Amino acid sequence: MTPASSSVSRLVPVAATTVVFLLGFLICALTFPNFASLRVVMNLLTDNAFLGIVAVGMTFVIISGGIDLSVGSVIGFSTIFLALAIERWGIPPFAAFALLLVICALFGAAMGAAIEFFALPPFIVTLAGMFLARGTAFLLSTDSIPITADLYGHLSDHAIRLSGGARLTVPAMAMLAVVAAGMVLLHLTRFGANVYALGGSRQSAGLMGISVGRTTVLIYTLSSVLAGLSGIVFSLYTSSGYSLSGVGVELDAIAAVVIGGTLLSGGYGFVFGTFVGVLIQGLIQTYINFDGTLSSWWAKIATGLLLFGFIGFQQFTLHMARRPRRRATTGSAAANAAGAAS
Amino acid sequence: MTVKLPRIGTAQILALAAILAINGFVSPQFFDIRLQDGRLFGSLIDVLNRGAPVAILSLGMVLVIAMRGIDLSVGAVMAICGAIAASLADDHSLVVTLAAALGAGLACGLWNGFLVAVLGIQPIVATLILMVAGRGIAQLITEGRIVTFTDPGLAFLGGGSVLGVPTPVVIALAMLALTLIVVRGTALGLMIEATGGNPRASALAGIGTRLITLAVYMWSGLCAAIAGVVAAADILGADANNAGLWLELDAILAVVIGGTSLFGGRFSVVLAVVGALIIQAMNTGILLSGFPPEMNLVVKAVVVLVVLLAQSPRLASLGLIFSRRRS
Amino acid sequence: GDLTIGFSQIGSESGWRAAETTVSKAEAKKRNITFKIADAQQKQENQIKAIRSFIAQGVDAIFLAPVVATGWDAVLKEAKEANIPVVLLDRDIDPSGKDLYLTAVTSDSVHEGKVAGEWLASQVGAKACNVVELQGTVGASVATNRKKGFEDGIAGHSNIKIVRSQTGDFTRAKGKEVMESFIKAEGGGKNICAVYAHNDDMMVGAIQAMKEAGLKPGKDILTVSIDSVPDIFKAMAAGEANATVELTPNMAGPAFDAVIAYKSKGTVPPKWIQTESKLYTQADDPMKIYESKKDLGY
Amino acid sequence: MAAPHADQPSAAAGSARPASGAPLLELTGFSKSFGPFTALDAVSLTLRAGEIHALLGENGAGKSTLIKTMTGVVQRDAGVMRLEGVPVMPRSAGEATAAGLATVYQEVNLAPNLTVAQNLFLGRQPTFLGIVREREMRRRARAVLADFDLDIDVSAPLESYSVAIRHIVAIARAVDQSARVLILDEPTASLDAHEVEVLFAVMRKLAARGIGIIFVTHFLDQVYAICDRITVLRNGRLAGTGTIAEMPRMTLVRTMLGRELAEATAERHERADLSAAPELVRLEGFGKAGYVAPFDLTLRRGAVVGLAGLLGSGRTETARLVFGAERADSGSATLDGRPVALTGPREALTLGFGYCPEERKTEGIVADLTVRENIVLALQARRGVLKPLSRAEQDEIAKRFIRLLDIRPPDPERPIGLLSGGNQQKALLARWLATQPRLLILDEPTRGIDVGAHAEIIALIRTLCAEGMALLVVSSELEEIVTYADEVIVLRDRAHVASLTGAAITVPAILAAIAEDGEATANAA
Ligand SMILES: Nc1ncnc2c1ncn2[C@@H]1O[C@H](COP(=O)(O)OP(=O)(O)OP(=O)(O)O)[C@@H](O)[C@H]1O
Ligand SMILES: Nc1ncnc2c1ncn2[C@@H]1O[C@H](COP(=O)(O)OP(=O)(O)OP(=O)(O)O)[C@@H](O)[C@H]1O
Ligand SMILES: [Mg+2]
Ligand SMILES: [Mg+2]
Repeated sequence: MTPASSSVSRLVPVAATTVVFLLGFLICALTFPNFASLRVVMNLLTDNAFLGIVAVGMTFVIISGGIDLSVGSVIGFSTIFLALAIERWGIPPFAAFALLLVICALFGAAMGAAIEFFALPPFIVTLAGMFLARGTAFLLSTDSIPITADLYGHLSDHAIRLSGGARLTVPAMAMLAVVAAGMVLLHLTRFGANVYALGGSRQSAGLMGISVGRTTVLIYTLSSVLAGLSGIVFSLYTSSGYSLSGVGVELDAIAAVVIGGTLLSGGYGFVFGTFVGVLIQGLIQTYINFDGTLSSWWAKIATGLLLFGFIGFQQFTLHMARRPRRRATTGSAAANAAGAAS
Repeated sequence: MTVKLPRIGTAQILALAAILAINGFVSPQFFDIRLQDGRLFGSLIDVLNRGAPVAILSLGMVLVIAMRGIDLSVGAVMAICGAIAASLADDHSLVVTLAAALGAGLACGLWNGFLVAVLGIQPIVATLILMVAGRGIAQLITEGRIVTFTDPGLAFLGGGSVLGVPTPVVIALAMLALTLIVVRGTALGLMIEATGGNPRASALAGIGTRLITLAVYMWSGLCAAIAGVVAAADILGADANNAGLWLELDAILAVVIGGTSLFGGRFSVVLAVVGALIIQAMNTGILLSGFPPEMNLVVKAVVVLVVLLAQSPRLASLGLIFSRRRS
Repeated sequence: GDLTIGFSQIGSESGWRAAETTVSKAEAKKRNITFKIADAQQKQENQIKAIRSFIAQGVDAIFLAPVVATGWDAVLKEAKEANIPVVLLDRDIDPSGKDLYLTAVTSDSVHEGKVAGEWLASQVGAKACNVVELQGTVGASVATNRKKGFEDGIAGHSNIKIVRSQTGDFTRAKGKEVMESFIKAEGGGKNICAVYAHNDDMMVGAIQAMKEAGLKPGKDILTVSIDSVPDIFKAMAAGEANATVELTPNMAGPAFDAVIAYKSKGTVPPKWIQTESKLYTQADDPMKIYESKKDLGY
Repeated sequence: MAAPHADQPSAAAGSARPASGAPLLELTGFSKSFGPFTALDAVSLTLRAGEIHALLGENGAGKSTLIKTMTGVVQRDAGVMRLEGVPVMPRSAGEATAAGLATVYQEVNLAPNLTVAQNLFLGRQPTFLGIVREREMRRRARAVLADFDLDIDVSAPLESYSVAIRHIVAIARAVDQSARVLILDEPTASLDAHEVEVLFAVMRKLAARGIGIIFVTHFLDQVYAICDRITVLRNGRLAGTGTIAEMPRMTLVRTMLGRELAEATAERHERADLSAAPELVRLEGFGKAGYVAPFDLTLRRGAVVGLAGLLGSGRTETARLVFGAERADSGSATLDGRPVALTGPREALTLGFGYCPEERKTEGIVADLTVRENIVLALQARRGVLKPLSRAEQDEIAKRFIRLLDIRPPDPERPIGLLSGGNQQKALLARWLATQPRLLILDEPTRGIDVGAHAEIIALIRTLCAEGMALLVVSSELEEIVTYADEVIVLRDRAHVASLTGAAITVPAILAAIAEDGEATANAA
């Protein structure tokens, strides 16, 4: 692997994922009438907005070599907290949002601190966080509570209407904004570089003078804040709060991140890849919904097979993408030799 | 084969003892044991009996994790194998039933191992595929219903007892012994620890890392199959929708509480089982306590954190400093 | 006619749910309807996604078995804008969405709990009775309602007390495990007079736990549960269970009829088509009911 | 690796620099124990401004530990450090850098997944409104590396470069932090002669600016080439300190070892008569597209073949192909005249091959496992899973090799990651010797190994050779290769370009072969 091509090669997984997504979309469009419409594309954005937002946070966590299992529960906690705060305690929506994000930030910081200062594995700390957030949500209320505040009505009506009944909704816009901001933060700032460095090797990062503790705390804070934001979006999406919302979202988010080409062992990955990973998952579900003939179990099996298909194809693309490059180096070596001989 | 329990396992064993003591406190009859229809009966036995499936799962999971892998599919594999066992039990001999169920577990493990070792897919996603699809397969077998059986042979595996000890406990102990023999009686343990610790170095040292990866996932599949059969035998039916649901998290938690790092390397089979018992002792304690169920998860979170903090090397060294200061 | 109807089903978490799906499919076939089922795996977001893709596909009607009561306004509004009638099956939604759906074919889960409670009250008379309760999944609206209904049913009978209540997650295995510890916590089961379970599956597990503890369910300890799945009738036939409240799996039948009438003749159905919550006891020839139910896909 | 020291400037070069008398950095009473083991015992050191100060000692003497306790990476038990008279006590690498102590640790500590430029400026990237100015950073990175004669793509990830380049980047990073004290822990271990020269030039420049430099190395030539003063550690204690004039070579070695060095190193051994030596392995047209051009290679019992060349010339690649760690896509191999397929390490192991890789940390040790387990690993792999070595056998093997190679501390149950770098290297050598290989492939076997051990390893190579083992050795130390090789193959640009045998094996001849330009070789071929 020559250095010049390896800087390009880092983009290969993302490119592979994108190609896979486009191919998948094409296949769906050929299979079902009504599929290739702006409406379906916009639905894909709106319906997966909350997942996209948490997945961006998860990307940071995973690149730093960690994992955050608590995000699904944090979404559940957020929606019920907002419902209670707005409906029962009479807090104005924006104040409730702010308060929620502060709580989430503290929660994430606490998890990050536990991971760093007690040298505990992130998997377990965030698993405890998962229990804690969901448990607290139950304690707040086990009912599902509608949110009737005007703001919610406004926001859900406030969509950019496109042709064919398609709408670019507020959740979709929020996700696109988070993805863009995540790309800037991860790829263009010092903090982002530190996240990668931590994923490369915590020990080295420490020896290079990075404050490992501070960065870890910040990463988990970011993840929890984004999970809180995702909770806000979820509550907008459903105009209600429910302690059981967001169950299992952490696994979907992790899968999206990994499908997007991020290495679970840390150090490598892109926010954009995660975004495509989220779309791929959405596409699989849309496919199954459009088909509509699959029984509950066949739907699960099909999800698994499609997941395998995507990942297998991605692996294959990666493999193929690496091969021609070797030939290219040989080619240039031969050219050099020829040049030298003449 | 030496089992070095003291020193390394102190934190875990103390944690287990503490939780049992708390259980005894919230429920005074906790330590009562009597014989009921030739079977030991009591809350302490419940902890062992109910903890058996997760303990068996953790025997496979601990090896997978020691190899730097993870197996999210064990819950779904439990469901598949339970479904197979329950649907065959009444029309076939126990041997055929078990062979089919365990064979299916091995096949699932082989699939996972193939994805990880041959295709090079990251373990968490590779096994996520079977986690999602596997439950579907199990439901396909049962068509979504709870398939019941009456075969006394299979029922014995869940509700029977050997010398008064419930069969699931006996099976778990036998599997523990078998795992110890396989892992510590051969060089497999060393090779797993080496591969998990540094896969590249181990491959260069001539260890067949690919084959071992396959074997370890198959072992995990086998353990999941046994756990699935035990779970089905326990309720005399296969509940494909719920059998083993989220148990993969419990199994991973048990392994980590048992001191094995998720980054691979050193592992302890015995302590993973202790971890499973810690989790079950906590669950049973919650049930006995009479707290409203809304509290369950909060209590669980607190206990998990306390157990982990007790193990944290950082806290231990802090404790050392304090004790030094005092002296 | 050549109707296409999309059904957003909650999932396949229990035998009852599987039966509902099977029966719905059979009912659709009877009426020659193209029936598309999307399984949401217990997640509201998946149900919303499914409804949106039904709208995008332009189906003629949408059936929705809502996993939770709230949060449907936006997506139902979209359906309304697209002129697609929505029928709720099995569970109702929050009142604010009343004008967003055509009709709801549901049972009343508070009522179910109440029927169970009243049956127990009639059985024990003035005798003191300690009840242990196996709740459904924490937070599930059915669990909350069945708990509330039961409490209503025994209200005014101060001799009946719920002494322990834990969640058994609607599953057999958890029902068994929870019952095991209830037995131990309540003096080996001597202090328990009755078990109330939010569904039959948990009760089947609890019955096993009682038997293994050397107790006689149905005699030493009364049982009452909800759903009426086939296996509980088997237990009733064996004298190990006392009562169950039926929740019919055929919600789709009346719904199809309502949609067909609406589409062809413009008949607007009533807002609520309530299904019956019938109580069955050992006196109802349980074996016969078992036979009639066992092939419905439970 | 070091060019012949006759070519080096004389010792006077160092003392000619202005070294002011006032101490810049003063360490007193540094102590550190790991459990019962005392790694440092009341060590003191004085560094003057503008001085290059050698910190020397055997493997495991405590050099790296001293450095880590200075910078706060490892908490010291006792000791005071004064920088220009002011006590400083950094608690982390970051604080140390802020206080003015820039350090390159022994195991290159960079983020391999980041680009070269990011590595150089991590934590201090040029930013505009919080956004890293990528182009500016690359420009500066190129400028910084230009000082080191390195012209590479700074936007490529660091891991795509060889160990040597990584090391240079680490040094450049430290140097660029404009510290007052620069600490370099074995920076030259993986550099070739040219790069060492470049590094020395930079060090001299910095010293002239008044920066104090602490320099750890096992190459005594380098000490006399560039250093002003020396501090020697032995078993965690201060064994001596003085100017280079006060410590001539023999005194220095005696101080380090605490005994006389058996003077085996310098002499050449009789070269085997290659044609008489029985052939073990013959490779024909062996190669892999884009990796190493096809080559022929014959390895004979009792003969050492050395591979020489610049960094990146394809020596490691050749070694990996022979072992099967990388699969050849052309050519054939025979062992004892019979055709064999070199398809992977496992096959190589069964054929009786052994391979000590160059990258100790990532490809060699399993850090969590004990020294014993690391030593028996390859032997156990060859026996197979079902035939475990009993604990007694393992203990015996471990003890034998710990004694034979003088691995320190001689505790087989210590996790190997806690050993000093040189001792890890010895344990790896033991891993392969335990398998009694017929062909042993060593990639940089003496890297990071102290003088005493160095001599021992070379002696060992000769013994193995005399016992009939075939050896293929990659080494950057030409002088060393000359002492034991029976044939030297020179590589350039991933192709074998020359082969020297018999009397032709001399350092100048090898250098000439390495330096020959492409045209000359083309003509020769
Ligand atoms: N974290 C640790 N725990 C226990 N022992 C340690 C630890 N770190 C170092 N040691 C021990 O301290 C001693 C000194 O090690 P150090 O790395 O300082 O040696 P060194 O002089 O740098 O050797 P080398 O030339 O081989 O790099 C060694 O015996 C090593 O095993
Ligand atoms: N000067 C250089 N410029 C750019 N890339 C280089 C340079 N030197 C080495 N490399 C890269 O480093 C990689 C690793 O080289 P490698 O270390 O395997 O070679 P080698 O011949 O074994 O040298 P050594 O053993 O001395 O390090 C090669 O892929 C090569 O592309
Ligand atoms: Mg050192
Ligand atoms: Mg090399």
